[in-house]
Amino acid sequence: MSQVAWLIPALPAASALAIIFFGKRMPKGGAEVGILSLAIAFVLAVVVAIEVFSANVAAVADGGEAFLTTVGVELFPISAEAGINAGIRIDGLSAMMFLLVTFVSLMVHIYSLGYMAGEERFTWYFGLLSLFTMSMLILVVADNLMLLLVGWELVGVCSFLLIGFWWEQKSNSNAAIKAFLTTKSGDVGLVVGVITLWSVFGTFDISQIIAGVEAGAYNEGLLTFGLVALVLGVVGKSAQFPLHTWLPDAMAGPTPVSALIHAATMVTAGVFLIARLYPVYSAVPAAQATIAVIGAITLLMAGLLALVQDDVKKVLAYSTISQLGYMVAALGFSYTAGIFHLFTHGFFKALLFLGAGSIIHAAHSNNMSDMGGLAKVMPRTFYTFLIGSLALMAVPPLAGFWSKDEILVEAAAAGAYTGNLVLVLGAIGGAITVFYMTRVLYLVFAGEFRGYGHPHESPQTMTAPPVALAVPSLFIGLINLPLPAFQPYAFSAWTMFSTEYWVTHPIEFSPLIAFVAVTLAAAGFVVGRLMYRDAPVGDADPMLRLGLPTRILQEKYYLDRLYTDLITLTLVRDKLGAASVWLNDRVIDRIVYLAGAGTVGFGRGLYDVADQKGIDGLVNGVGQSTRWSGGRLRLAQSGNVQLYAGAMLAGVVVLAVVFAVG
Amino acid sequence: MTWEELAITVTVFLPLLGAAIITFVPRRHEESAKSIALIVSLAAFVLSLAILAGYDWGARGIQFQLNVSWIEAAGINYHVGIDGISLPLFVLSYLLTFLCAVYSYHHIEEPGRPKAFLALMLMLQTGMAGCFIAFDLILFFVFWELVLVPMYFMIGIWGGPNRQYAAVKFFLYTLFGSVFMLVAFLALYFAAPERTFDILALQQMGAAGEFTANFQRLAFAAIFLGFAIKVPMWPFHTWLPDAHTEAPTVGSVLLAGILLKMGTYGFIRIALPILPDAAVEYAPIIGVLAVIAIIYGALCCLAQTDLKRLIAFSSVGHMGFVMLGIATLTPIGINAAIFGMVAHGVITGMLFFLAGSIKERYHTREIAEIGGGMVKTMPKMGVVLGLTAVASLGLPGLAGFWGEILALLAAFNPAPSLVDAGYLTLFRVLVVFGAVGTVLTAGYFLYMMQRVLMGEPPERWSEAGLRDISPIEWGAWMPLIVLTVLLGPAAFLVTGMTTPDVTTIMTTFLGG
Amino acid sequence: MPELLSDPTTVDLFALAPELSVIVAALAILLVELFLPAERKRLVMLIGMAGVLVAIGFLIALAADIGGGSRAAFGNAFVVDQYALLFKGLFLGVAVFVLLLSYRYFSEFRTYQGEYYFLLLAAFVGMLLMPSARDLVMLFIALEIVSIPGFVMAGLRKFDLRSNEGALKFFIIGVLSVAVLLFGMSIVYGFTGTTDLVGIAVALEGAERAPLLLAAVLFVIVGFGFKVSAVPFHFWAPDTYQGSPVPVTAFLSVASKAAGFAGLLQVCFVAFAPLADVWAPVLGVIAVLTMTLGNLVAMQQTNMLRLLAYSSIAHAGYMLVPFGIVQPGNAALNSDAFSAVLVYLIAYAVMNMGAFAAVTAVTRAHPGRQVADYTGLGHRSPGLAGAMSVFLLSLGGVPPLVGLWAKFYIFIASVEAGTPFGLFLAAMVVINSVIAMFYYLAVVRTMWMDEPLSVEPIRPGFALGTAVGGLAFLTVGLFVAVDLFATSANLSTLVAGG
Amino acid sequence: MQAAYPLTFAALLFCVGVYGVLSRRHAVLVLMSVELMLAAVTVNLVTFGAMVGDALYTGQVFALFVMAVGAAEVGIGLAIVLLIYRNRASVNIDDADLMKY
Repeated sequence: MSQVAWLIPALPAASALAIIFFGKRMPKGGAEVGILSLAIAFVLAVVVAIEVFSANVAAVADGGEAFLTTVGVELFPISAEAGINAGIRIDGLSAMMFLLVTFVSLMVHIYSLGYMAGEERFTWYFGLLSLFTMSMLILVVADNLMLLLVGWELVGVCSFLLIGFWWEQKSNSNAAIKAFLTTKSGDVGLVVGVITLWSVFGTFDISQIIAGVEAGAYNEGLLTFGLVALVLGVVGKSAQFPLHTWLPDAMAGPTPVSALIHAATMVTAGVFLIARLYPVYSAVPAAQATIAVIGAITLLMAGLLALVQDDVKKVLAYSTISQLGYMVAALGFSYTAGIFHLFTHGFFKALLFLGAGSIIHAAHSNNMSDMGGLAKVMPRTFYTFLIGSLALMAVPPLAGFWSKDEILVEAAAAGAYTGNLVLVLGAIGGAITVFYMTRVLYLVFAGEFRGYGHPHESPQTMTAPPVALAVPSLFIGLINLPLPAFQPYAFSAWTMFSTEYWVTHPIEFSPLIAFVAVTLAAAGFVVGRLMYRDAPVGDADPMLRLGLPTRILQEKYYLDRLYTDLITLTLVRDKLGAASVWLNDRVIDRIVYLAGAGTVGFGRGLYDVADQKGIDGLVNGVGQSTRWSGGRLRLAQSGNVQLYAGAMLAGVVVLAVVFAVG
Repeated sequence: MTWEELAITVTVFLPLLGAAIITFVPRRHEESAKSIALIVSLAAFVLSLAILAGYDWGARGIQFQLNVSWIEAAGINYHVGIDGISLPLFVLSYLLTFLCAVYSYHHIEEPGRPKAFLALMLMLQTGMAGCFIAFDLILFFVFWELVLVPMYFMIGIWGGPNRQYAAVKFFLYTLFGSVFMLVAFLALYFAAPERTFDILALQQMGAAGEFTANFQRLAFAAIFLGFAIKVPMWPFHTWLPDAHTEAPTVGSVLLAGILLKMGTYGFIRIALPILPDAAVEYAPIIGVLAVIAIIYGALCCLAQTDLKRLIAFSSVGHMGFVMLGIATLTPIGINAAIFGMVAHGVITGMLFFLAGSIKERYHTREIAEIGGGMVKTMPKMGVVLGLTAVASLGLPGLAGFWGEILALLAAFNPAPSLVDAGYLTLFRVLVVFGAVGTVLTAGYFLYMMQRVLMGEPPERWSEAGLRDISPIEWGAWMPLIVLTVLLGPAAFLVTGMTTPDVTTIMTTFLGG
Repeated sequence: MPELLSDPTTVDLFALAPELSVIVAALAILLVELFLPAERKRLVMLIGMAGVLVAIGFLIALAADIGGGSRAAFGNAFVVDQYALLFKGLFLGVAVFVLLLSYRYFSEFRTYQGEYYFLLLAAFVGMLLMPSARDLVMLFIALEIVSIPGFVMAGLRKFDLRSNEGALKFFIIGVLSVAVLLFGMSIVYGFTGTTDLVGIAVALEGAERAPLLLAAVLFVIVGFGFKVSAVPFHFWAPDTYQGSPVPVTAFLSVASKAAGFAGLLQVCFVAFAPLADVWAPVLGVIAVLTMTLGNLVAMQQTNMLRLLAYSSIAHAGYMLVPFGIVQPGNAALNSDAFSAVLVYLIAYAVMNMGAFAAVTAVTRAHPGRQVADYTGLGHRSPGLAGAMSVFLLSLGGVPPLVGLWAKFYIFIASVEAGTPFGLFLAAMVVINSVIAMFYYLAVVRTMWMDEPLSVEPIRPGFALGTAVGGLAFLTVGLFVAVDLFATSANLSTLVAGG
Repeated sequence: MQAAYPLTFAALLFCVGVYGVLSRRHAVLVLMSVELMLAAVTVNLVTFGAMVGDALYTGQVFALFVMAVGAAEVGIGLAIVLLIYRNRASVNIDDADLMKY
């Protein structure tokens, strides 16, 4: 089956084309095509996953090689030796991503049926969703970095279009541009990194790069540079510190989009990239340390930011950044921990976003200060949202607990300063997570409704997908139970990239860490409940009354202002751009103009001075001297012929002298 | 004379013949000039496709060759032929001219007069195509200059309010460069052990090291000036924004689509292979200038308020990537450059078509006047503009991407001779700046899209009943739109053709 | 030196046939004109045309006859060889076009038609003699036969003060330069004891270089410098061009100048060849001054004829460049330089004649002769404006028009010289070509890009239209055959024939 | 040797002619000055003819031609001067400055 896995991205590609070109004429505006293709793709993904996972389990059992299938063709040559290939790489990681992407995408498609109903550009929306899914799947399936880069950029542009979906409002298009440019800035690193890896290994092919690393024949300095450059791309795409600022703004897009792109899939592309190249990264400790530190900073910083948000989607956005920080940090020392958290988080964060969408749909506002008491009117939304929240809070035995616990265990095992940093910050971050989710739960669902109108439960299409997502949110953590007996049949075995790695990096359980984490989480909950039991909003909100810390957090550490105002606006658009134009018009052009004008002026001058005054004057002089000697002379201004004659003879005399001497 | 020998001559001079025929159209039937131009350009395009079909892709060296003596006393030959490097540009020039002929059914700028306009356009076609098939320096020069006059008139008569200034600037700038180029050609002629203007013969002498280092330096400088002005490379670019802004739509399309490529093509065909040692010396300078152009062009774009001028400045940046590819002196770089040229021709040609149609409808090029919301007032036009803009900013999967990324890739790994000369670090730094340039490029295009496409349209436009893309426009644009999308995944259409000959031409540099 | 003593009274009527047929036509015009009624007088042009065509017929016959050799008359003073034939062909071709230009102009002018055509043909007789003249006396006579009718023709618009004035200036400068030329010739004769050009060369070879002799050589060159309007002997040209009837201006700037170059070629490349190291640099410097001044001043002109006058001064500068690179004894180089002048002369004749033909047509509607009169000509008469653009662009050197190829030969020759001075000259030609584009382009721009003054088209009429069209065709198409001119008459034939 | 005297005389004559051409305002006087220059040439030619002594008497023949042509020239010149006199009632050469620059 894995031979035809290219069908998985091909299906949404076909549906994207079908929707964009023919969607308007379809009864459901093209949505049915998208849902159908995604459903088939999901089935295919399940089939592929079963094949790959079972093969890997078998490999663990008999010590064989991890499952890997690559199918590729050369797209075009770029020199006599090298070429650009298109190929698919099917292994545990891509099978896992298939499952996640197709499932969440399918859910979001269905959910959007209700959420986007009546929307003017309904068809366009579904076309973009399919296009995005295709791009994401290309990124996942790519067997070489160039193709991965293609998918990477394509998801970026889809994200741009979806964030700016309601482009009538300037703020939305601003957010879209910000998202695209920020991630694109990170892509400088990605491009340079990919090129550097090509330079080191002479290929884009991931298998060959890994083989090259294993063979040990590489320029270590260059490789380190390349990998760190790649991290810059990851920082942009996965919204890591300090390029995370675009993600909260990206919430301007429709909420299902946030669920799909800015929670479950696209933002995990960076994490995926590191996981994809994990064997390469593990050969370069410096790069791994960089990853871990960036992830650790991000997880704490973003968690704090979530504390002061009023917009429910922004809370979730910062929470996403924070969780992405966990994943990235985890990949600093453990492959399995990182991608396991990616996997579980995808489900429950998508669930939370869909739930938030449902809430916003009902309350007609994004702000929690306009909500409250929604548990009574929309129970189904409440229970699914609650499940998602508990999973995010890492309440055992829900999904989030197992994956986050794994990260902390691995961090402790890794030790050294990076491991300890991640361990400490991760544990604190866990408490913060619980606190802000408690705040959200109380502000949204408890108490009385503070907004306008009469909120009501969302339609079936919008409640069914959360239910479907709630199931994995509850149980998916169990697939990687850290029991030695279970491990050969668990997630870690399914998705391993090599048997050797699986053997040498067993998944373990630490009761102490689990206890500390749960205790911290409980503390967070208690504090949160104490503060927000009465759903204080606005000025009453204790988190907004902390003075300077609140201010700093509300100003997002002033990073945004730095980027937007200082760099983008002041520096680039107004100053540098203007300076360039100035340079262009005033200096370079002026030089040319002056050269031209100079020639003309020189001509005029020569004409006025040399021809009319100089030659004429010379002529005058010659003429005058002859006239003097004749005794009847005056300064004659007119009298041209004789002056001509005089000039001519003067020329003759001068030349004759030259001749005679020469 | 077989078809093989005559194919190029017939294809190149057919448009000139068409131009001559058009001049004999009586003024009363001036409109029929359009059909003649359409038929002639279509016929020429079909002929160029026939050459494409008859071209042996795998082979190296020139095909469809014809070499007859022309001016014997000076050793000038009528030597024409085609190889993988020129073929894509050759065919592209015919395609664009044909599309321009189609487009002129839709709109010709004031003062109309299709007869003169189309005759000039066809003349231009002969000059452009001729440049790509000439294998004799003087023949090349003649075609090169032949382009100048029709374009001068196109800008000067059918251009915008500031047309005369732009036309003269264009003319004199280019003439200035080309005079130096001619001097260099003559110098090559005299310096060659066996006096000849034949490009292939001179290439062999160049590879054999027949020219002294000092001579190469001087000759390259002169040739560089001629080509760099045409490209245009920073800081010789200032004619371009004016010329583009003022030129009529068809003029802009051909100017951006083909004329600029004549310069870069000249580098690949003439400057590098004939003067390889000087090329190694100049490559870092070219690389630096190219990257300056990338960044600088993008920054200038950010400051533009005029849609057409913005697109014009974007050409500076895009050609910067092309020149960066050339400066690497590697087959990948040259391939990237040629791909970049074709892609830029397709995409920017399309952008200028759009700018022209927008100007025609809004009667302004000022972005602020247009005021946004084009997707609402003219949804199809808006979507096409959006697609073309993202293609231009180098989105993977569309035509603009490969040229940029491969140029960067090549610049990271420049030719061994450059590495030996100690320029590796310089080029790698250039890569980083070039990559930053892609971000800036994305920035100004998105900024443009935001201001033109998005937002609520001003009332006067939403009520003006602006006509969306007309059938003629679809006819003129569809091939370009298809190519914009197709060249992304099907890049082998270009590189498959170019790779063998690029490898041949670069062998001098490959050895170190 | 037996040929020195050859009988100066020998006459070869066949060799003289072209000149004789033109003389006969000229005399016939004078005679017939007396008997024609006023409104039919213009028909005498046809007689002139017939004479010229017959002369062309004889020329072809002569060409067939001599093959690679030559025929001589009056001892060795008059020689017909390939070189002479090429020039004669050029002159007769120019004569055809000047006649075509004159027809309408003078038939509307109404007075002195017979006299005008007589004088014109008489001047052409002098031109036909010029390239055959291989003796100082014969050169002098030929030069005067060209000049004297020119003085009269320049003043033909008797009641126009400008015409009078132009004629006077032309006359005084002309006479003065002839006097200087003669003074030089007399001294050269005194030093060498002969007036035969080859004889002079033989005598100068290895002779002591007395300062007086060198000065005399210069005097002779100056005489021709006046004719070709080289700086600083150019002052008459703009005023005279402006004042004369336009066809006469065309004649002066093309035919008369070409005759001057013919004489200069013979004097420099034959008689004074041994002293080339002395005069070549001086002529080179004069060339640079001439083209630079011509171009820079042309840029300032608002009068079309003055503009063309300065432009033709500049072109004289280009044509003098090959003289500047001549080296004594370097046969190959000298031959290249020689061919370059020939090719340029032919190209110049075609394109400049064309420009004047177009100006003649426009002058009919706008007698003011201002550049402003050409505003929007492209909208009024696209054909005429197109032809004019072709001529101007060709003068500017835009390929593939014939003007470029002419410059190309000069480039090649001066680079070929390989000396720093040669390269300097080449560079100056380059720089000047660019400068020149300014004013040529300005006119072209005015014609096409400005709003026309009136919508009334300008109709040149049949004769003039033929001239304009024919010359435009030649300007565009002649590049196919430039090679022919360069190879058909090279220096060796002149030297051998002399 | 005796040739020096006529030659010096001729040179002086020439210079006088040049001076006259440059300094006289009256057009007829200018024409006469030109004649003086041509006369100088004639003297030169005759002197050299005698000095060289060539069989063809080139110098003398040349002198005759110069005289004849000189006469023709002056005839034309006088005609032009007459023309100007008729049109503006002045024969001052420096009045003729209608066209310049």
